[in-house]
Amino acid sequence: MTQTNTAPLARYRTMRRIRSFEERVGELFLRGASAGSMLHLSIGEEAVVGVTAAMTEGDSFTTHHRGHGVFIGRGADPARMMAEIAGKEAGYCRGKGGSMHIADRALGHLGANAIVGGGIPHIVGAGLTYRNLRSGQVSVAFFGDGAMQQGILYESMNMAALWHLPVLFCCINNQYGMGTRVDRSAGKLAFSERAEAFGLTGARVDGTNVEAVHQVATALVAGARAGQPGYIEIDAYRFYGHARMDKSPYRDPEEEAEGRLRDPVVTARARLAVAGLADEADLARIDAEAATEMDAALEYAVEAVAPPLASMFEDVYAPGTAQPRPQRDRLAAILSEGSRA
Amino acid sequence: MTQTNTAPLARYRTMRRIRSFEERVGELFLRGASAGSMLHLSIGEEAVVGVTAAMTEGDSFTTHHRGHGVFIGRGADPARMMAEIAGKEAGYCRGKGGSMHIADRALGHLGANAIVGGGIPHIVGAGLTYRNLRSGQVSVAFFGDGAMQQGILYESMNMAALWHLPVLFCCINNQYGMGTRVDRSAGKLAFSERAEAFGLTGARVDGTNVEAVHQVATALVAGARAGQPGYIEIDAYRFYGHARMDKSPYRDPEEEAEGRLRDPVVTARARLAVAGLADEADLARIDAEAATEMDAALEYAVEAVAPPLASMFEDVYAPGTAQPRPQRDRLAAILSEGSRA
Amino acid sequence: MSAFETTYREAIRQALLDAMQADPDIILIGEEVGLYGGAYGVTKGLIELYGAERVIDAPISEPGIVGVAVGAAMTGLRPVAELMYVDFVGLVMDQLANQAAKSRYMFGGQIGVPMVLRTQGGTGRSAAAQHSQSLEAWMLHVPGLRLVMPATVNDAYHLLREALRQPDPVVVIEHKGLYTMKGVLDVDTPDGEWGQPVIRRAGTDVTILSYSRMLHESLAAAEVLAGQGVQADVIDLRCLNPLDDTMIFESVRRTGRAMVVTEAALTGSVASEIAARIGEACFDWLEEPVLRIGGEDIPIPVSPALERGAIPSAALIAEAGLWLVKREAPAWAP
Amino acid sequence: MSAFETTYREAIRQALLDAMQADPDIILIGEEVGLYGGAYGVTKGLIELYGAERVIDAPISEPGIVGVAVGAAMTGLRPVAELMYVDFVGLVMDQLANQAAKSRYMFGGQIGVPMVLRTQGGTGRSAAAQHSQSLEAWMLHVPGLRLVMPATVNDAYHLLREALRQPDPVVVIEHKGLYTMKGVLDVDTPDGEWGQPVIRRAGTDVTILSYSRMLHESLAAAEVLAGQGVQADVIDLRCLNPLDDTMIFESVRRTGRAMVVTEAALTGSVASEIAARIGEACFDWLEEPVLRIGGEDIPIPVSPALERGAIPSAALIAEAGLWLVKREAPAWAP
Ligand SMILES: Cc1ncc(C[n+]2csc(CCOP(=O)(O)OP(=O)(O)O)c2C)c(N)n1
Ligand SMILES: Cc1ncc(C[n+]2csc(CCOP(=O)(O)OP(=O)(O)O)c2C)c(N)n1
Ligand SMILES: [Mg+2]
Ligand SMILES: [Mg+2]
Repeated sequence: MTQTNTAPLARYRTMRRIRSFEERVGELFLRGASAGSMLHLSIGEEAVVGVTAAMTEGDSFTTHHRGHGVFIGRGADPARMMAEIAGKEAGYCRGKGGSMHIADRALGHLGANAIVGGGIPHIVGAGLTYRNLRSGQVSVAFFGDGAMQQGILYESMNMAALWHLPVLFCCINNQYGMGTRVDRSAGKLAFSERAEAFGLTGARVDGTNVEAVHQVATALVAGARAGQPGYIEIDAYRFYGHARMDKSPYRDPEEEAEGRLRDPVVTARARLAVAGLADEADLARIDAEAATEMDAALEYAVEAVAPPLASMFEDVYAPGTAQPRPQRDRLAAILSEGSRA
Repeated sequence: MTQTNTAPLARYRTMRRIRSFEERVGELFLRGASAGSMLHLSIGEEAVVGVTAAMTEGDSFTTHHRGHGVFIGRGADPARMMAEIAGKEAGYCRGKGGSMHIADRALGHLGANAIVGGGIPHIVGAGLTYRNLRSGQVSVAFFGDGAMQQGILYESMNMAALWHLPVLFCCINNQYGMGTRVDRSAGKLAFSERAEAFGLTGARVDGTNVEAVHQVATALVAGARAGQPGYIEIDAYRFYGHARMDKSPYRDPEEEAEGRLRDPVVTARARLAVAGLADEADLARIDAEAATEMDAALEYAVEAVAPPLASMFEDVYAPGTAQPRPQRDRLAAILSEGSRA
Repeated sequence: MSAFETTYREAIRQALLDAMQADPDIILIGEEVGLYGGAYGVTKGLIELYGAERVIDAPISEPGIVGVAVGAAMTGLRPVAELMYVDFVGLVMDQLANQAAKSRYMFGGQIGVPMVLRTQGGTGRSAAAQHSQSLEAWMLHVPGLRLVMPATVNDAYHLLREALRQPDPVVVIEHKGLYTMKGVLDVDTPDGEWGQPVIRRAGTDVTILSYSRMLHESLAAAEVLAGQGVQADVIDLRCLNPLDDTMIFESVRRTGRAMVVTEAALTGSVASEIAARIGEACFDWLEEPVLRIGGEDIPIPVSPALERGAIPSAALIAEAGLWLVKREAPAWAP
Repeated sequence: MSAFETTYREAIRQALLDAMQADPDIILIGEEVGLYGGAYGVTKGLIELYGAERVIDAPISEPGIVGVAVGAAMTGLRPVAELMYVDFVGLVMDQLANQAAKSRYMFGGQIGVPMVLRTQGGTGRSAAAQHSQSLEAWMLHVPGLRLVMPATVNDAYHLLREALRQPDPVVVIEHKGLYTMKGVLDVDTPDGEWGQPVIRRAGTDVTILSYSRMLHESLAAAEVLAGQGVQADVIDLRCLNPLDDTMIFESVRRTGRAMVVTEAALTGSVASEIAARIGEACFDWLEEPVLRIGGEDIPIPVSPALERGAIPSAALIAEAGLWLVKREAPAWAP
């Protein structure tokens, strides 16, 4: 339940934790401990917490490849996340998925997806489940502006509207899909018009204002729960490169500098102080706690052990059903004198 | 060039020819001479002639599976069409494509398609060619209301708008996709809003009024030629079943009877008479000529010979390049004493 | 009473009926599965029985439909998504191979996708290049997916029932040419074990391996061969992914000769996989090369005569078999 | 001067440059091919040279992009569509297999689709299950398509140049692990004939057949084998569809032993097709079974150690080769 006094502070804390987490992911990479370099930081997009906070227990979601922030917003354990990003056995997915494929059934995370748009229809399917079971749950898809040009999004929107499903489409518009600014990828930028044309309730919100996002999201989630699916677009800016190796040479430095001024964490912090909901000491403590928590997550991930080699054959199919046959077993069966005699 | 006096009559003639052609396709099937039963008649959709007449020589197009009428509108030879539908060597595609895959490079027909939505992006590609070559041509995609729920349509619309391509999207909304009425497949029915949201100029026109269709199409084709892609929807009714075997048991007979009153051919005929552009004798002559022409096309197709068996290996790859190896040749090479000695 | 004669189509319908009756979480979703009753009539009447919430007529949005099924499966339903023609699988391979098949793995075992994708393929109706294909090889090559292709009325029922009990995604490919085929359905007794081939005819001279409609061409060929004194062991592969090859190897080691028959374009087909496995595991037992017989490496032409010519017939299988076993060359041999 | 050392990445870029210079109808279309210069830097600088009408940054709309390329190819351009990862091919298989590959056939030879689809695949970057696959087998199984996979710097150039002269659609799959590999590019002299394999190392005891990055593992294995007195004939398959098997058969008939190596999940792979063909055509010459060595039948895990373990290594190939040729079992043998 949203409490006018403490909730904004809680949201700030979550945003700060996301920011700190992402900074540690960068460090993990620099220390050579990440599984690969396909690490997409959500710095600048922390106002998504306005949406995650509008969801309740039992609601589910999918994310795109830049989904760390969303997951933390829904209650993720940063240590297990970081361990997954490091490809370790202790990670959320036993080191099989990594940054782009984190999931957690318990928290309703139906999966981050490395196919742009790939996870979007899954929430429509979840919505179908909730409708059929009359469970009152909502499912939310988080994706980027790039996914606005994937056809499957419109198929998903249409089905959601046609069947009045309890779902919300959340576009985190950070202005870029890799090196392509959104005006170079879309014929028309008023994306919420698209959503409306497909029968959704559409809205676009300033991504520096987590409370505004939260207000709109709360209404849309309620609408979705009542069978009117919605679309919310968070107008943000991608602070850094697309992935860890990208220095965004295709961006105008001036634009970039300006974009980074649109900082949802800094803005929220200032607003809390102005509104008298927290003083500098409170905020500094929150910041420090986040830093400590994420330092620990980083160390946990670095220390954690790699998955055993044989685990690669597990989880292809459910336990107790036919399992993949390791190549060496096959080769041995062919080549060992025994079977060829 | 449209001439106010003779053009409407010419359009009527084309519509009547389409109607007669489709009736003969039905006969071809009943005589057991069609290649299969996947025959989709465009009866009730003849006002599409308003669009085909707005195109000029050199313009290209693709159609869906219900494209006979469109092709006749663009000048097809009905005999070669009918022969193709019968799977004969003399057909447009040497008996390889059939009703759902008719094409004619000479007339700009880039292909009928049996994948709902499959041919739509091809006109965007054609538009890219015309833009790059500054050729002044336009390309038009014809498809049904069913394709409005295929994601590739929106990807295509977006690219067309983004790159200002000379293309037109023409939705022949006959209210049904197989047994599904359009209100059971779309969350919102004002499809031209979708097109507009993607940056196209959109319009919906009464499908019993070929002249109205022609007027709107002429403006949209001109706009497209100037770099503003368009969308036109023809509001029609599918008179008969989805394909030849379908008796539409899922349709309300009353609705069907009413729908068939919305007859574009009958309406056009009456309007011509009322406007004094033709008298009953003229119109009867046109009707009779169409009947005679299509009778001849039917007989031509029935008489035509089947393609030679060996032709199945041709046209997989271009002549002069590596060709598929017939199975018997391979088996013979393996099994004949010679090569195993 | 539990065994009766019916058609392949009705057997599938019965399986859906029985499964939906037993498990309220099963839903059907696909184009025309409801009011229309399915493009080939398989789901006729189900919407009247189970309502529009469980029998869902979907828009023409194949990628979306499969994606919706994935999400529904992840959250507790057991969807049967229908793809009207396997030819459209090119639209959904991402949702099938990257999403449905890999979720359990990527997510470290947390999230399974217990869904079934029903579809049908094959030639026989002059439906041309985009409505006549046999594309099972694409799905054979996807770890995490299961793939079954029933050839008999009884299997049409039981493989689907079993698919609906699996914790992982199963693709069921029916054959459009088999829907009207009659046979005995025994709802209590499957033709064989889930995941295993079945020997449909016992023989000692050559093993013929096939599945789906080609099983029947193979059985017809076996009759012809029997007339010439050649007894063929005819094996129905049924469950293609994962592929259990034990029974295959046993048979070939007995007969010393093998032919693998598929309706699909031969290159890169299921037949190639089977032949390669036999070549590895039965090398010392083989008297002759493992012969593959498949569709020509061409798109399917619409013209009926060409269409028939593009795929294997009982006659061709028998000719090749005689040549293989008795060194009797057919008329078309060089 | 026409031969110089460069990288695989630069060779591809050079091919695009030279081809675009020679043929104004060639356009590039794909995600990030312009300003960004390609996800792997292959198209860097081309938009500056040829402008945004010929180097087209496309929205993230893979099915649409390939469809646009098909239409452009039908009407006179020669598009090079880029799919950033072959893993996304599941989104475009309809446009590729049902449209690009079948148009010439369905339309009776009237309309060809002279387009190239460039993409890259393979493991090596801990990019996980949706960015590490080797999916060439799907395209092997599509009549009407051509498929090439360069393993060397010179082939990276020449196969692409030749693909851009073909009247039919060609898929070119590069390997992400090879972009930084150095080698000699001779722009006047291809490694071999278009459509044919190339013998990369001559030997007499065993034929090792592979392609793309696995060629290099195979060559490394051949070195190890040579140290043990086993001389391997190493063949680079290069052009997989259509597959010309003449040279393959010649080699295996000489050596009497064959191993086919692929990085892809083994079941249903290109290796299975090659093994099946050898089994048919070289039966009387084979001393030992045709051995397939491939990726495990699992999705690719993100963890680096697991990822490496999921695909063949030079060590494994050499071990299998020694076992095959000299009956020397490796340490892991039972
Ligand atoms: C289907 C697909 N196409 C392309 C890619 C490569 N890719 C990964 S992220 C990305 C940009 C996505 O942009 P956006 O959706 O705006 O998300 P952002 O990265 O900005 O958060 C691209 C093109 C992919 N992973 N999947
Ligand atoms: C991708 C794909 N999905 C489904 C089908 C099966 N199918 C053929 S026509 C049709 C209905 C199409 O409806 P619409 O687009 O309105 O065209 P109409 O038949 O009404 O002219 C369907 C579902 C198909 N051919 N292709
Ligand atoms: Mg973005
Ligand atoms: Mg329709």
